[in-house]
Amino acid sequence: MKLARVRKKERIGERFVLLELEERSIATQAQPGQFVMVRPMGEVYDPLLPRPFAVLRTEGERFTLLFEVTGRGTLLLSRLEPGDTLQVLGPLGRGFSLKVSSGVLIAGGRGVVPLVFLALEFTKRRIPFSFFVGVREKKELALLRVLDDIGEVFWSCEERVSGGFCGTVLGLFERCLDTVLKGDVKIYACGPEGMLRGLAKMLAGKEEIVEVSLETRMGCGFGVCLGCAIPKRSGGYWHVCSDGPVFKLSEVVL
Amino acid sequence: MKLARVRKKERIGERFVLLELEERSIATQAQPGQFVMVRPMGEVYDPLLPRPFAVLRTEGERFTLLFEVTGRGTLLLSRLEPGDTLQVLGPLGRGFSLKVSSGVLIAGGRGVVPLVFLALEFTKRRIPFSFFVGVREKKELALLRVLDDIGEVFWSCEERVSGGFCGTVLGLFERCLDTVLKGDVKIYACGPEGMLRGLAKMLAGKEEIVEVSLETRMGCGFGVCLGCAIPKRSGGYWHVCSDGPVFKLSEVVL
Amino acid sequence: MNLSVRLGRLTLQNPVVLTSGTCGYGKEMRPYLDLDSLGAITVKGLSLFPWEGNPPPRIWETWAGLLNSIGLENKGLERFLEEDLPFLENLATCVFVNIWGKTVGEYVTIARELDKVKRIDALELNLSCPNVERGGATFVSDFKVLERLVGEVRQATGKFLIAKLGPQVRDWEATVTILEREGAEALSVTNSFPALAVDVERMSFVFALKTAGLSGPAIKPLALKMVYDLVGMTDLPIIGMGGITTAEDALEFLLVGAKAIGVGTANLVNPSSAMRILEGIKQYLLRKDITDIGEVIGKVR
Amino acid sequence: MNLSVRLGRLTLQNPVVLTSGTCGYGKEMRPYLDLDSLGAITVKGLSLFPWEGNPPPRIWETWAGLLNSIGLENKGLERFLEEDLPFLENLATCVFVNIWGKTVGEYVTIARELDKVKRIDALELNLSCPNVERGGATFVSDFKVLERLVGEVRQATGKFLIAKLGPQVRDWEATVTILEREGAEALSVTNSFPALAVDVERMSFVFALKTAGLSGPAIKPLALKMVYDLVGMTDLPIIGMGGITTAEDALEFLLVGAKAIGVGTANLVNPSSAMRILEGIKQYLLRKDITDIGEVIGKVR
Ligand SMILES: Cc1cc2nc3c(=O)[nH]c(=O)nc-3n(C[C@H](O)[C@H](O)[C@H](O)COP(=O)(O)OP(=O)(O)OC[C@H]3O[C@@H](n4cnc5c(N)ncnc54)[C@H](O)[C@@H]3O)c2cc1C
Ligand SMILES: Cc1cc2nc3c(=O)[nH]c(=O)nc-3n(C[C@H](O)[C@H](O)[C@H](O)COP(=O)(O)OP(=O)(O)OC[C@H]3O[C@@H](n4cnc5c(N)ncnc54)[C@H](O)[C@@H]3O)c2cc1C
Ligand SMILES: Cc1cc2nc3c(=O)[nH]c(=O)nc-3n(C[C@H](O)[C@H](O)[C@H](O)COP(=O)(O)O)c2cc1C
Ligand SMILES: Cc1cc2nc3c(=O)[nH]c(=O)nc-3n(C[C@H](O)[C@H](O)[C@H](O)COP(=O)(O)O)c2cc1C
Ligand code: FES
Ligand code: FES
Repeated sequence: MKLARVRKKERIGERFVLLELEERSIATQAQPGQFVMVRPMGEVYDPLLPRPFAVLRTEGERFTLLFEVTGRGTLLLSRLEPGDTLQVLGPLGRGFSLKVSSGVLIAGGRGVVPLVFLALEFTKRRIPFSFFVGVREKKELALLRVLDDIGEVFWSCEERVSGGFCGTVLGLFERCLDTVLKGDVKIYACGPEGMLRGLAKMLAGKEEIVEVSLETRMGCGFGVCLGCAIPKRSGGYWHVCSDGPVFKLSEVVL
Repeated sequence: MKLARVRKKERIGERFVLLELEERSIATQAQPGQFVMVRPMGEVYDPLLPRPFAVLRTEGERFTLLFEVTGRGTLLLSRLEPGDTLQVLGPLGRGFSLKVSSGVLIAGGRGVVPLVFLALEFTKRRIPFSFFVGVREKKELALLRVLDDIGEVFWSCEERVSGGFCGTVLGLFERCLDTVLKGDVKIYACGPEGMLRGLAKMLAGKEEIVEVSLETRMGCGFGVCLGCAIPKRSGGYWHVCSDGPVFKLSEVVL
Repeated sequence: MNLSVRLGRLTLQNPVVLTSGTCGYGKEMRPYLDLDSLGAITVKGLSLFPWEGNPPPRIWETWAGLLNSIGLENKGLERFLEEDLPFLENLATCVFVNIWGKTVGEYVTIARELDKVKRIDALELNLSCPNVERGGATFVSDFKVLERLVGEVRQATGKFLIAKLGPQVRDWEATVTILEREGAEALSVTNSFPALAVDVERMSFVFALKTAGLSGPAIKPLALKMVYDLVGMTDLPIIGMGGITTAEDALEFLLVGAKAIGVGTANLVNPSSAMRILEGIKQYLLRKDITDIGEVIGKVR
Repeated sequence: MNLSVRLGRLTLQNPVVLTSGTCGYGKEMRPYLDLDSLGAITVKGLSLFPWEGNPPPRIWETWAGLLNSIGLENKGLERFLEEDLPFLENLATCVFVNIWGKTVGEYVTIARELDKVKRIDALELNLSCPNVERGGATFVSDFKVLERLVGEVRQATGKFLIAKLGPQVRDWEATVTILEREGAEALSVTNSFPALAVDVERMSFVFALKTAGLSGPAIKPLALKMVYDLVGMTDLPIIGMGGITTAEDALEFLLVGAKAIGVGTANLVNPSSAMRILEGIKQYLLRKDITDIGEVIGKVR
């Protein structure tokens, strides 16, 4: 593992933390959709395993993570302050395919992370895209802040709020289906299982042009433990850390 | 356990760290020679057990610890910064007896900690005392800093340095034996086993007037696990956390 | 919300029990938690005569675990009755006394003596200690001896009788059959695991007796399996223990069928652990909208 | 400084071995450590035919431990020879192949096939997996079967033969006697410990098969005792493993008599663990002014 130093820390809403980390090789090599494995402390073996996190963006020798505090590992990470160091491994996994003439990005909650990186890459490459983001609760709207430097974003919230669409991101997306699904377009999605299943239903038949980034529990993150299995359409299992985390919808069973 | 907040942190030399902690009940109740049990993090169970540390001094709602980084627990503690909180239990154990008309304090290395507290108490009570401190290496001389607000201190170092006695603290003490051992005097000592054994030899016959503060591995620190046993002179075992850590030399086998 | 659990003829106000050797004789815990709020307290293993225990070092920390070689030190029956019973008399919670002996005879005698003490709600037999008449093999490792031990203790006392087992048990089915037949009314599982530590710097074993007992968070997944397997073998109520550190740990044991749970090493890590665990169990029941803890017990089989 | 150790007729350049299932087929580790600097690498458990393994979830974290229910997924002999052997051919360190089968016949056939592969230095028999001809009991739990299995594999290959054991062994003395007689040349101890986890929020077992294998730092003091006891029972060289995470852990196993040590879960925690451990062992020898690692092995008995 490599040592990365925390350069910036930001709390986003109540449940999210953004960490800007300095580690050259990851910052310069990471592609949209790839992830890193992170351990808060070297000499401590509880929690034991590193935790997987997608890369939000890179800049020079720095890369940024955005995570939700959901358990002990993320709790410890949320306590790190600028100047602290942590152990990182990566970049890991297979990212999103970038060979398209236009893209549709659909994110649910923290699923926004890898898609922000993708959107920034598309902007660089002048590939047009539309970005849909959905959150459950008002307070998660804080997440939208990381989308500031990304052109227009359509967002939804399941709680009633002004400015955005009230409902799920799929509900929002459905309304624009025909307008966005034209020509050589790819759809990129990341979010809770329920949302991805709904999307799969909605896009039945189009599985070839849909890429989803998936989460599973991971052991190693680099392909040795076979702990991150998910069922293949064709039978048998994929390993999310090495075959993914990005898959064509046609390859997986959600 | 109670939560204490780190108010001040100071590195003393290469191996020592001083933490000023805010926790009212301990600060107001601790007596010289008593100790506290400390855990750096609540939700993490490696390292598992709290670590025992003597109290260096108290002031208002704050008390101070001074520890040597010797392993994983103290390493984690050494990473705490002002504002961080930790778990503390105490004050624990039986401290030094304060009913004397004069005292001689003999400290080796980190053994200085409980004796500093004692010296400050003696000063308050206008009980005259002489303070002998010995360190092995030059770099440990940084420890003398915590003795600044204590009148005169005789110190020794096993490496050659200017200003102090070159040799062990016992060598230094021996030279002053007759001058200091007069009238109703008690001798208080804390330091490495070797030093305490040497002292015991030197003061054979005087065991009744010598109090030593001892270290053992501890489980609970408050008398339930019976893990901190040391042999009694009379056979059987003392429990350092509840019967000590301060014992009359006449009570223990070193 | 009903938190009380029934262990055969004995009812605990809630399933949280302090395990033997990790809560002294009760007194020592008083500053840190309200003993009366717990289901029961099990006092340090008691023998007929005072016992010195093992030479230091007696404890050693391992990864998320604790090795102990206390060697059953205790003050013996007489001083217990004199110095500690009075405090226990005034408790409003159940009092279990963990007992052991070097011979079957010693078990029987101390059981008979404690039978006279009204305040004591149950006797817990530590069956994982060495039998001097059998060259130090544990009492569970010889079925004939086990049978005699439990049978004769049963004759000697009318108290609720708990048998405490550990990894030394080789044939669980057979052992449980004997315990049921000889009149044990509940099982405490598990005692600590025989383990080893070497002091690399000193190039020697850490403990004078070489092996010591492993306890604490590290052993939880092993203890949980032992309890799960055992629940499938017997109708005797089981007090599940081994590494329980959080409310979630405790709930795992209850869900697989333990009727009560023991908090041990966690008391050393933080003396108010047991109350935090009880609090966490209540929170869980509220969150899950469950009104009777009975609905949790054995729900996952 | 001499770091090489002899396991019978096989010599390792140093005692650090990567254990099966935690280092893939070698390739995957290349970015993180120099395989050629280690004593040996043991590839993922291989079977005659491809095997899917268990449904997710396959791993779960416990206190300083890892529960796994991978279910021996592997690509099977044919693809291994085609896809992975070429990389292994170019390694300068020893290559162990861990093999398993659903029947004695499968063990024998894969052993015979691998016997033809010059590059492979040793075969490690995973004896802790279910025997379908015996209703899924592990191969170690039936002496007759064990005898046949090892004996026939011995006939099928001239390779250095390692038997890998775990806590499923009930009678170590008897098991070791059989293994010695049937021609095993070394023992790997220990495999992971059968354990259990419950998902408290979902109120269900974490794993489809309920139980899973516990590994990682948590089990070290238990594994160390197993190895210590075993060293006293046999002259077969032992590769000690179970929770080894630091150089100190590794040295504990060597000091009680293990000839080599296996690094498993630590590879997942940090893929360069094995090199850090090897480095730490060197530091220790320097500090202690020991020129031959042989002086450390078995020094604490
Ligand atoms: C490829 C990938 C990318 C991810 N990217 C992000 C991200 O950008 N931002 C973010 O907030 N989260 C992300 N996650 C989820 C994140 O890894 C988990 O939330 C985190 O591991 C939880 O750890 P914990 O210790 O706080 O929770 P615990 O529940 O205490 O963790 C216990 C164990 O479960 C595992 N675990 C728990 N939940 C998950 C989960 N949903 N996915 C994988 N492992 C889990 C942990 O790794 C650990 O091994 C990603 C997961 C994967 C697989
Ligand atoms: C009553 C008492 C007062 C103490 N006061 C001080 C003090 O003021 N300043 C200071 O620097 N140190 C003090 N010590 C020693 C201090 O507790 C140990 O240095 C510390 O616990 C080491 O923990 P570690 O995790 O860094 O070392 P590790 O070796 O990693 O600790 C592993 C285990 O060994 C125990 N342990 C290791 N060394 C000792 C030791 N010498 N004494 C007791 N337990 C030990 C630890 O508590 C832990 O359980 C005191 C000890 C006792 C018993
Ligand atoms: C320091 C210590 C002392 C113990 N003493 C006893 C004892 O006297 N009698 C007994 O039956 N069990 C004793 N035990 C075992 C515990 O009661 C408990 O069964 C075991 O530690 C597993 O639970 P835990 O992991 O929660 O500690 C002791 C455990 C520890 C750590
Ligand atoms: C994810 C994983 C997969 C494993 N796969 C195998 C295997 O295929 N064959 C085998 O004999 N042991 C297997 N093991 C057991 C390890 O090789 C090792 O014996 C055990 O984990 C104890 O060592 P450790 O605590 O250092 O991991 C596996 C362990 C883990 C964690
Ligand atoms: S996480 Fe280990 S193989 Fe994917
Ligand atoms: S440390 Fe537990 S009794 Fe002293």
